[in-house]
Amino acid sequence: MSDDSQKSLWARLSGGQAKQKLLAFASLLALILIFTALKPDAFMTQDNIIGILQSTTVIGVLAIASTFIIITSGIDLSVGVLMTFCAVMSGVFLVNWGLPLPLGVLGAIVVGALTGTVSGLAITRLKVPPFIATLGMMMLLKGVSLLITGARPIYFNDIEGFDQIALGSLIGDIFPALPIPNGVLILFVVAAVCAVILNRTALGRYTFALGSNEEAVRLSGVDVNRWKVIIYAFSGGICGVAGLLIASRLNSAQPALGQGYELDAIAAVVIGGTSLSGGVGTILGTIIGAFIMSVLINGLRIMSVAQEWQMVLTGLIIILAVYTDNLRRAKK
Amino acid sequence: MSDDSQKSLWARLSGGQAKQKLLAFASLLALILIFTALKPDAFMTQDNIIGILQSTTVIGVLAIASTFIIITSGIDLSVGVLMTFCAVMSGVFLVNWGLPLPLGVLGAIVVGALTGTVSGLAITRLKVPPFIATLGMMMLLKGVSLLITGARPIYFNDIEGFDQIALGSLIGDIFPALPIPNGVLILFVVAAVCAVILNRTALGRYTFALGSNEEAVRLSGVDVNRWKVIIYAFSGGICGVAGLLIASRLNSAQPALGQGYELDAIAAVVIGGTSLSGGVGTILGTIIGAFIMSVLINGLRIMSVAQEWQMVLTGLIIILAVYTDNLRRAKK
Amino acid sequence: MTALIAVKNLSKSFPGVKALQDVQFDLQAGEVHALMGENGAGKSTLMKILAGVYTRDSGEVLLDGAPVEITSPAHAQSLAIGIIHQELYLMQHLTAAQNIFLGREPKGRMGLFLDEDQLNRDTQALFDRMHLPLPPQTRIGDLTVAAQQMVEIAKALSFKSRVLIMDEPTAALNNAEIEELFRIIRQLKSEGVGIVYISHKMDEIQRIADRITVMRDGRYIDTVPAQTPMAEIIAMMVGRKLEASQKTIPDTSANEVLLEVRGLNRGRAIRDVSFTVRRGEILGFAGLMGAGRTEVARAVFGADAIDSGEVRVHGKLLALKAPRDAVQAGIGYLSEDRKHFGLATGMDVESNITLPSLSRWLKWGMFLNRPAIHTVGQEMVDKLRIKTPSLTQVARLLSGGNQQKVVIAKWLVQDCDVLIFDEPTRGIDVGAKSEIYKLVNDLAAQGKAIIVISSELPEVLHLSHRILVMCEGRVTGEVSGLEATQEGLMALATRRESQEAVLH
Amino acid sequence: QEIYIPLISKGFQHQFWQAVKQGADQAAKDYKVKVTFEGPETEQQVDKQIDMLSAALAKNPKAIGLAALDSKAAIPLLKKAQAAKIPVIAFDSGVDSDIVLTTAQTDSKAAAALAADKMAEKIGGKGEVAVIGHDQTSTTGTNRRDGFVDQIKAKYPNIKVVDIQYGGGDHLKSAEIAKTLVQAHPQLKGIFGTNEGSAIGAGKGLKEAKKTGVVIIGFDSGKAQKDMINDGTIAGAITQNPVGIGYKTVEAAVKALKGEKLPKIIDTGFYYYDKSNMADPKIAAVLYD
Ligand SMILES: Nc1ncnc2c1ncn2[C@@H]1O[C@H](COP(=O)(O)OP(=O)(O)OP(=O)(O)O)[C@@H](O)[C@H]1O
Ligand SMILES: Nc1ncnc2c1ncn2[C@@H]1O[C@H](COP(=O)(O)OP(=O)(O)OP(=O)(O)O)[C@@H](O)[C@H]1O
Ligand SMILES: [Mg+2]
Ligand SMILES: [Mg+2]
Repeated sequence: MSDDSQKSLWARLSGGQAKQKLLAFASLLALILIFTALKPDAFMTQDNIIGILQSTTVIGVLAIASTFIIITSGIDLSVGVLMTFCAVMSGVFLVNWGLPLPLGVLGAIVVGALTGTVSGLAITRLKVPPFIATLGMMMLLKGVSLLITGARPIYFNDIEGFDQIALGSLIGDIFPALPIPNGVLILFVVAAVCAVILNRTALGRYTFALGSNEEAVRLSGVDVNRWKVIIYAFSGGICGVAGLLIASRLNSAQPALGQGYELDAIAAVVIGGTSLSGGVGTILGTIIGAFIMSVLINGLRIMSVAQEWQMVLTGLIIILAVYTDNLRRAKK
Repeated sequence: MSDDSQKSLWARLSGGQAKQKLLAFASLLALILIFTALKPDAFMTQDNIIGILQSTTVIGVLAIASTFIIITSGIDLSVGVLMTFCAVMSGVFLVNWGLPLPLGVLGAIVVGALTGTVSGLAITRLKVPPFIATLGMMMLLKGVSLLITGARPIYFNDIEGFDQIALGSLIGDIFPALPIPNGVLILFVVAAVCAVILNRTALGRYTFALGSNEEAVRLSGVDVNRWKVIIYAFSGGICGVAGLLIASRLNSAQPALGQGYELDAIAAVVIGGTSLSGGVGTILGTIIGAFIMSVLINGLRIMSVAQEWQMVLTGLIIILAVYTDNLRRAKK
Repeated sequence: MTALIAVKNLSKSFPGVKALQDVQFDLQAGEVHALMGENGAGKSTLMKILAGVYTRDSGEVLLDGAPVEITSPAHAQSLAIGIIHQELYLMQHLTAAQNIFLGREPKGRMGLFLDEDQLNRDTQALFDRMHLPLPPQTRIGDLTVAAQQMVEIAKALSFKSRVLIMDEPTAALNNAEIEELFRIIRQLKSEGVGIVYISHKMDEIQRIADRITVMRDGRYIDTVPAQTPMAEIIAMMVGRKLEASQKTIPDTSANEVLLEVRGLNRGRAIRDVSFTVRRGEILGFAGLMGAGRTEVARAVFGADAIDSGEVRVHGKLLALKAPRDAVQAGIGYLSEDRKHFGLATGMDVESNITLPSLSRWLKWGMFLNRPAIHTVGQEMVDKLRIKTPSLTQVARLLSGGNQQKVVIAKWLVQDCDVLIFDEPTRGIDVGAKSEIYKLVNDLAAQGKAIIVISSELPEVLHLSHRILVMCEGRVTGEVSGLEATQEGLMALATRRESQEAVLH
Repeated sequence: QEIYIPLISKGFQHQFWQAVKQGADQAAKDYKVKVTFEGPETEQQVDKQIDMLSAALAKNPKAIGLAALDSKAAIPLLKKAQAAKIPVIAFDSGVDSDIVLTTAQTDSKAAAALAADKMAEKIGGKGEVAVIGHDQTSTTGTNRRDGFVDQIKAKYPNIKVVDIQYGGGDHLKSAEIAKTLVQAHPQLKGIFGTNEGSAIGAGKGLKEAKKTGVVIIGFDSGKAQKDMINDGTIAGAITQNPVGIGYKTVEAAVKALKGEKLPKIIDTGFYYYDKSNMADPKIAAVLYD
């Protein structure tokens, strides 16, 4: 019985593939060990670890948003630009309109959800494939962000407490020895909430079902279009959180930022064991995938590897990470 | 009988979906008419038309390369960067090694094919999904191009005739009133050859078959892996042609260029009616799709539409183009 | 008495196909109404209209005598119309329980979270009622086709429908499971449920049906009582008389051994399987669902990696790394799951037919010889009477039975020495079935070695010269085709090592 | 122990940044220190630059050079550097903070204003001109654009800036833009290309369109641009002193470590060059291939 309940704890965390995730975790550990061995004094310092955590927040949250979409066997190329759009809109709410902070935060998330809804409607009503619908949205949102801001960043300097969203440290206030920034906390809270939603709610169930066999879902009498829109809206809302994180971190909304982030996010998701053909995936895996990416990049920088070689190695390691993930699966 | 042979001419050109393609052609015409009406003196001039043709060459050739991959239900995110890599390698062959022009041209295409082979092997042997394999290749090749060139362009100034590949005009030499650049000629020759290969050869047949049901093809005794590698190699070779075109046009190999071109190419392919889920597609459609994109961008520029609005409109039109394509299909 | 559900003058066309023309049909409460007709007669189309999958072009649908417009599967469910589709529509990555209750998940506290325990309990209760020894948490992807079919049936039952449509529910089932299904059907009948039963298996129809409606080429032919002699019904279906073929078993003992399999092992699914097939011989494989027959066929064909064993064709050892090796050695394999493994569903009929043999239809090793492809495609369409508007019709749009014929055609064209037919007549109508039997016999007479895997014992008995019986991955017996009886085969098929049933 | 000074730039793939790197490497050799040079792939990736800065700080550097993409975003990390007593030298563009000891930079607005003056001179003080920008959000991109446009507005009422389009510094895109510019504005007299790729693209585009009589003023150098200036496609260009920027940055860092006092700004200067003065040793020294 105790064995059983332990299993279910793991299952809860990992969506029932505990062993595989443990192994994915192992490759993350391996990376960390290698870099620690090569540059002990620079890599394994508190500052650098916090730096790694911090640098994973935005991509991590975007990757979580993408995980839902990818499990439905869709894809969202607009997440990076949507994040920026939400950041810009929070700037509009807080700086231009002078709304109070909580409203601005809420507003950014709502904007994300609404934009996600639009993508979802384009996919379900206009029957445009997700790749194209979100590619179109990517271009469109980039233009809109630039239009809204007049291609100039919006600065949050006068918004009391805005930079604390990502940079403050609630944990550090309580345990001064652990100055973990709030952004990292937010990443893990979003991850935990999303893991529960994915595995324990109807939304999560339909996410998997849609990715597994959409026609079967339709024939089961489920309103496929409605749920798809909801999933894209939900994912958009998470992009809103990412927008707040990056805006708070930079204390500004940079209207031209964000393109290209979707590829990093998707890479993290796939490295984390979520299948691009849908039906399979976990949030824990995605988080591990995001950390594999950021540890890799940080480690290469710490070792002062030339930037060209960083690109070559990142490319290689993305391929190899997914390859070893396949190996693990095959062995199972 | 004559009716029948006419039908088969269309079928030959369009892969049996003559009507649909005619309609896709109609939306291209509509765009052209709109811009002509709005800016008759600037849009419908010989110079501008040649400009549009010229600006479609590189994306058009890349889109043809992508068409094969997308019909197999794969995707290739590396086409843009691969084009650059081939351009760089032709620089190495011609400028650094001083090989004769034909060898350099051939070399670039062979390099493209070899790199395509590597992607194909990553996909078939390592079982990495195409999205990830080519994403990895994209990063890797970008790094390699920068390493090879030392992040500096290679100039072809001393290579007699190199700029004639894209910029000279064989047609113009014969009919001075029609100074159509060779690049455009090459685009159409590549398109014609590829249309024949897609519809009339075993390679084309397997391209469709793989996209339709890979497992069924494997169980038919076809060496699926081998054909996939061949298709990626073939597509890579076409990227080599694109690399030559861009290098010739710029008279230099720019190592940092190319990323982002893959999305334009994919958009053109999908606007042209090729399905991202595989099994369906035509070269003629892709060419029309590429022209829709370039006419749109050219027209907006001619009308001095602000860049932000260009982005918004392009995004919208990509979505709408695919939507109307769906409508057409549904009506059929 | 007003009918539970009735249709009048119903018509439906697809591009290039008039699937239904002026069809009528009615179903009373508490009856089993069989719907019969050749492949492509329009049975599934009619039922899909009732289930809200397709919308009709014209005509009327009456529910309890009142006209209704059934707009979606969800709407059909709300009208208490349930359907078991001919093709399996299941989510491979979800568990059996999750599949069955998709869209109707029990919610726990606060109505926010799913109550997974309740879900599994409900499913277990359902399975218990069906005597189905399957854990509710099993992933569908890990089940055999037969077990998946049982899950589909469970799902349809879970709706507590007043109208229950069963479109070839037994195509993948063995006798024991069919018995179970019939028990359930009788029970539902007594509860006043009206059941539409579609099957190509005549004996089932006679046992379970009350009335029979026959369709042909999208038209309504007649509705008759179930007591009507089968020959008459078949004549209505096919529009002609069928000649019953006589079984003769040629002596092939002196012929060359074409296929020899020695000591084949693959995990628990195949354990030390050896057999030979001679030129001109038809070897039958009998067994219960999950016995491992498909596994053996796939292993011999190189589709799955094996742990150990040897396969020889013409005495030559095969490398068997991929199906290609087997095909080149002259083996053809007709999969039991045509949708996933048999057809390139997005390609047209002639492309599918020439897929394995494509290299034969090339000029200069590269260019397609289109006229030749066309000719051979037409030949096959004529020979197997494949019902298709043209050779360039997309395979996905053919009816199930005609798809199966396309798969057969592609191996006939390839001209193999050894042909493995895995459930060759699954979903095939009586007319076509007898044609396929004739074909199998002809192929054997031409000197091919043939393996027939079938879950229909009469089929195995009718076709085979020699029968191997499998249970739990082992060969449990071999009987000559003349001596074999259904009872004898069943005894061998249930000779288990352990008492535990291996279902997944 | 070796003195390590990381330089975080705004980019690394462009010729300009490679030239800065070259200057930095030279200074590193001269002063016997170790430098590394890295920057994000595009000038929009503010947060990636912050990550780079964070990793650089983890390497226990003795000093840091920074070309901030957004001067405010880097401040929290710069404060950390200040607390650790790591001197920070800004280059290319400044940081709004007194944490940085000095800034080695070009005055982009003034440089672009000079381009405007030269343009006005070449087209005779009146007519239509257009700008092909390389970026619509980064400081250099906007400063060069605004410096040019403002100068035209302020000093040349008869010149009209009819269009501003952005090619992202991509040669091909800039060439397409140039071609459509001359289509859309047949009266166009001049084009200002705000960086190397934009200028070369403008030249390419006009060559392909066989359009003559349009004056192109470029920015920065590079072999292709120099060739085009030589053959008259481009009238002339503004050059900064990227090698000097790199050199001065490292030099300033070394001086700061020795405790020397530094000026607030190290202006590395800019020059207008054309066919006539390209061989001038003072100019030739700041041009790169
Ligand atoms: N979605 C579709 N598009 C085009 N044609 C279709 C479609 N579905 C069915 N058809 C055609 O309609 C006809 C009737 O098909 P249907 O599936 O109803 O036959 P059936 O009687 O169920 O046959 P079987 O016994 O083989 O299952 C066939 O000719 C088939 O090819
Ligand atoms: N995809 C699969 N994944 C896991 N196990 C499988 C899979 N397919 C079959 N099996 C298992 O392999 C064994 C043999 O199944 P197989 O399908 O070969 O039986 P069969 O005799 O052909 O029965 P059927 O009538 O169902 O086709 C069974 O234990 C089955 O559960
Ligand atoms: Mg049917
Ligand atoms: Mg089987």
